[in-house]
Amino acid sequence: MVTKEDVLNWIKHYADVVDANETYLTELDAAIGDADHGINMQRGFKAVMAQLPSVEDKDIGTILKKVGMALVSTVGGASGPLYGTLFLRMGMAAGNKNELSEEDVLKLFQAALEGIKQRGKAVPGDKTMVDAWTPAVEAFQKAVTNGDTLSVALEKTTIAAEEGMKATIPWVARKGRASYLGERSANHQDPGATSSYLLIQSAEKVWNHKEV
Amino acid sequence: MVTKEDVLNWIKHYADVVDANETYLTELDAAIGDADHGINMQRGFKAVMAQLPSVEDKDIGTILKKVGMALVSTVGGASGPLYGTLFLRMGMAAGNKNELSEEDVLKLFQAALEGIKQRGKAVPGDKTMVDAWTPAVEAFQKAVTNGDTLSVALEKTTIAAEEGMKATIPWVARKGRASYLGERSANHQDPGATSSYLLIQSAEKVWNHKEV
Amino acid sequence: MKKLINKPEDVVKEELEGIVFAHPDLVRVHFAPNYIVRADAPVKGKVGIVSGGGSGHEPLHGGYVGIGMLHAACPGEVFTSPTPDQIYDATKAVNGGAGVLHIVKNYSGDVMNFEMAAEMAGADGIEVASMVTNDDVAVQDSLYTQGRRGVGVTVFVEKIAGGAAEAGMPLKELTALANRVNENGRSMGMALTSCTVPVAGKPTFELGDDEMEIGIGIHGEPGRERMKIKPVDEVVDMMADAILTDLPFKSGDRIIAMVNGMGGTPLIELYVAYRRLAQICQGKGIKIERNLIGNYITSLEMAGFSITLLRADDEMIKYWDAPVHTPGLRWGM
Amino acid sequence: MKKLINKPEDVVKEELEGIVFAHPDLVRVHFAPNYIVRADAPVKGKVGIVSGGGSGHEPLHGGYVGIGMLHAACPGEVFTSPTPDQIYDATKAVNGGAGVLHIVKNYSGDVMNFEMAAEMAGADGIEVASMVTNDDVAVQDSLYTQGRRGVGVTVFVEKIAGGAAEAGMPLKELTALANRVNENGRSMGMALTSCTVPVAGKPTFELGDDEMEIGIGIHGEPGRERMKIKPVDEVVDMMADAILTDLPFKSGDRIIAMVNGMGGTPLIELYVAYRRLAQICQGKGIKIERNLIGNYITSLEMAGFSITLLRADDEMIKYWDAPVHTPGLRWGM
Ligand SMILES: Nc1ncnc2c1ncn2[C@@H]1O[C@H](COP(=O)(O)OP(=O)(O)O)[C@@H](O)[C@H]1O
Ligand SMILES: Nc1ncnc2c1ncn2[C@@H]1O[C@H](COP(=O)(O)OP(=O)(O)O)[C@@H](O)[C@H]1O
Ligand SMILES: [Mg+2]
Ligand SMILES: [Mg+2]
Ligand SMILES: [Mg+2]
Ligand SMILES: [Mg+2]
Repeated sequence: MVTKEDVLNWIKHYADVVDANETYLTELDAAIGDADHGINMQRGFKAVMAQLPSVEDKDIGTILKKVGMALVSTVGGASGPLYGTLFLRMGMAAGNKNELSEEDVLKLFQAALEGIKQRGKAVPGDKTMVDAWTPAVEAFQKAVTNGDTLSVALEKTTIAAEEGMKATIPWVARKGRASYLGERSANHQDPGATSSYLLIQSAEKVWNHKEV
Repeated sequence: MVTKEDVLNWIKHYADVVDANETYLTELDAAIGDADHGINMQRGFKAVMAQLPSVEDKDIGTILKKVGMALVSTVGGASGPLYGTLFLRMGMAAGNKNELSEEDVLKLFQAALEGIKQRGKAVPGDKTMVDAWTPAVEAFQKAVTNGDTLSVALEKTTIAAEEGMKATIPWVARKGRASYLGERSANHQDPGATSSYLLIQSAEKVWNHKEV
Repeated sequence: MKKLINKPEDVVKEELEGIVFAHPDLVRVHFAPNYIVRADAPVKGKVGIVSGGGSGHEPLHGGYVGIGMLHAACPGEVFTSPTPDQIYDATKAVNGGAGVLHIVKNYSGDVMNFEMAAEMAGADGIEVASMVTNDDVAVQDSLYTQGRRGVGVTVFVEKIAGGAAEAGMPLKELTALANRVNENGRSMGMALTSCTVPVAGKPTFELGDDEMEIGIGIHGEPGRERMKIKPVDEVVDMMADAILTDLPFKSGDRIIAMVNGMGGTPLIELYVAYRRLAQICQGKGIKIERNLIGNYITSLEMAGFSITLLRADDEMIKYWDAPVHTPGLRWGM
Repeated sequence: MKKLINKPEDVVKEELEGIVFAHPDLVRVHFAPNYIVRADAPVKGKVGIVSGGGSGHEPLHGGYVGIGMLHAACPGEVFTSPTPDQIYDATKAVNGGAGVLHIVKNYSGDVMNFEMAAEMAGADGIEVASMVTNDDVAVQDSLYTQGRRGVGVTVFVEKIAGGAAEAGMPLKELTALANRVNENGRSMGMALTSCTVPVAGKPTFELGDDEMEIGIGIHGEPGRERMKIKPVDEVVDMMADAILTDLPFKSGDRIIAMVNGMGGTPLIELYVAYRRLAQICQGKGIKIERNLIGNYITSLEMAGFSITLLRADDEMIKYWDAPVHTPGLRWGM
């Protein structure tokens, strides 16, 4: 079970992760983009943290939609609409629930991936955040089918996301700013795939009570 | 006696001196001006060297006026009208002579100093080329009165010019670009006084047949 | 980092405050969400034109708001697309009943944020048309990729569409005209130095003292090729060749040419570059009918320049010549 | 040295060739000696206005030749005054029979070269009046020194005198007006970086990574004080204070204000600086009637800016507003 508290803690934990990785994400973006991904995410999650108190007593759907709206209206860039849509769609999938079963979490993750694919029109292999999310959602689904506990499922998901993120390194980008570089985008890890991996890893850490 | 050949050799020798000292003069100007004095003098004497052949068979006055006109029309900046006027006035003082006595040389030097003072309105102590020329002309006059040979007179003149140039170091500039610096112009040698010292030194070297 | 700023995160807000003081006759500025709008917006019965994008490209886009050009501009953070709520509010503010045209540069961020805003405005019953500029020949075009970046031609689209909107052209025709301008325009840029995003605090990329970057974007995105510095004539030759062969431009074509400074390039150098470009065009029988030489779409303090050429027809030239009065472009009034 | 040039010694010539290609409708260019002259010069029966100075300050002066501003400009080598023969020939070319006004910035070189040219033109029977701009408050003024440098106010003198000459003002009155503008104008500049004269090949001065130079001239002459970088608000406060107390400007004064980029400063930063300047003036009851924000008198690629304030009377504002059409300044036509 993932409780409303778990969801709130996930958001808060990720805001700290973004702070700690601001420079790292920005540097990844400097190599193949415009050196702002960490800055963008930080600005977004600062706004999220400011708005979170207003919905802390609401249901999970309301909370996640609030996160999405905050990101959409403060981040800009590519990551704004993408992460915004991702959280908005998870919120819509969560509805007025106050806790989530393993199946519910799967629906949220699927909705997230569906949202970013619709918004950004990227497919796997384009060297985007889709490449962290696609194997992650697949891994979670398989684990659920397998009958794995949530804890184990999340561990497998995180590993899959990490692999997906690392897989982007050799690729030539086909979407986003990195695509303008053509061949020169190869041999760099995609920034958005990295922040997506960190988001999934954060869920695993918080929900498996390894950290808060 | 200073022959027409001596005058021509002086100009040519000084053109080489300017080339060799372009960086030095420009660096002096960088400290308290706009980093172009060496460049300006070099451009000017390049033009002089190009135009000199057309008057090599003329009298000393014509030669020196040609030098002055070449400088006036190619140098610009402060040194253009100043060095231009200096040579024009020497040319006027030389008239149609083909060789110069010690007294003639004195008249040329006096005309030179008079010219730059009229054109630039600087007085001794303003930290300009006037500060190299004033003691130089005085020294030459004293030597002539003394009955010194031209050779000895030129040696004394060069030493006086060098002292005049070095005396500018501690001073605060009151004319030219360096004056905009106020107190910060102190502790730097004036570029124009330096190029003037080099011009006098060049006469001494060439006319005393130490170098050609 | 050496910049004339206070806190890096306040740059855009304080710039907008400067615009409020500087141009009250031309524009109003709305804060939170940020957008700059024509003083007389909405213009009744005429199409409103909204553009926007990351800040740091000034005068694009805010400097082009005014009579005969943009009706509103939405400045994002430096080099970061604006957010949908800015664009949505600006769209509402310029809607004079004849619909609104969105001029969008082809970057994932810009496209997605404008798309979300257009959906929101559409839900309110506002007729919104979008056109995307993608004129940068440095980027390989392909169906499977993001496609080319929108750069210099955006200035041309904003001027020509702005003139046409002022003349009362309806939305459908206006969108077609804007697309035609984009389709007939090609650009390429190069950089001698990087630029520094204020909040990043250090240069976006590093270039050796003897290196230049050809095919650079306007966000300090590294270009397609890094090479040793060459005389500007050779640089212009390379860039002009890439541009001219792409459309391709042909003998007899009439064009509008822009030699644009990236922000840190002295005007004297832009004229030296223009000289070579004009020689090349002359040699190929291509007639430069109009030109712009200066800083029109910049990358902060980057040293470098870009060339944009537009194959212009009579209608484009007519609306190019139409009076314009904005902080960044002004003639005929 | 990273520059968009071919050979350093050809920069000025090639820039002028660029101008020939770019603005045949507005100006003609004469080579050897170099000067840029209005396409329709000499204007019969009206005073001709000639200015000039070292190159590297573009658009000053060549960019201000055209209708309603300068009749001719004489570009010297980079940062080096033009020579008398350039100025003499330009003076003859713009003499429409009503005399010629020389607008000279107060540098020994400019003053002496213009003086020699005026003597030559006078010997030809041309009536020449000269006025010298000296608005830079960073320099201590004194009877015994060179006096202050001429900087930003030169743009104002050229615009206002140009408007008045176009309206047919006779030489004596025009010279008085030009002097009045100069006397009521004050400027100060600062630099974040040095600039590099092409033929010199390296920066004119060195500044630490955390230093700025206050009171800089427009030739990279070091300023009066070097200090640690401060937030731009503090920098504007210092500069505005030096300017405002010098004239002094008083509550109720109406002014024209310029926030001028030195060549390498992004427009976004100039607007941030303008914001502070406007706040200061507002606080003191000084009314900014007109403003210019951008690169108008530059120092190659130097990063930094200057502020120029002019206490303007009705006549100055009238001729400021008069139509102008030059490559560098255009309105009303
Ligand atoms: N069309 C797209 N679909 C999915 N992800 C995308 C797309 N475009 C960009 N991205 C992601 O966005 C990341 C960059 O985000 P960010 O740097 O914040 O925005 P911007 O590129 O506007 O500066 C990329 O690393 C990539 O993962
Ligand atoms: N009014 C003046 N009178 C005499 N010499 C002057 C005057 N102004 C400048 N100079 C001399 O000119 C020199 C600078 O020459 P240069 O650098 O070539 O010209 P600019 O100052 O125009 O760049 C100074 O070092 C000084 O000796
Ligand atoms: Mg980015
Ligand atoms: Mg000098
Ligand atoms: Mg960005
Ligand atoms: Mg000089």
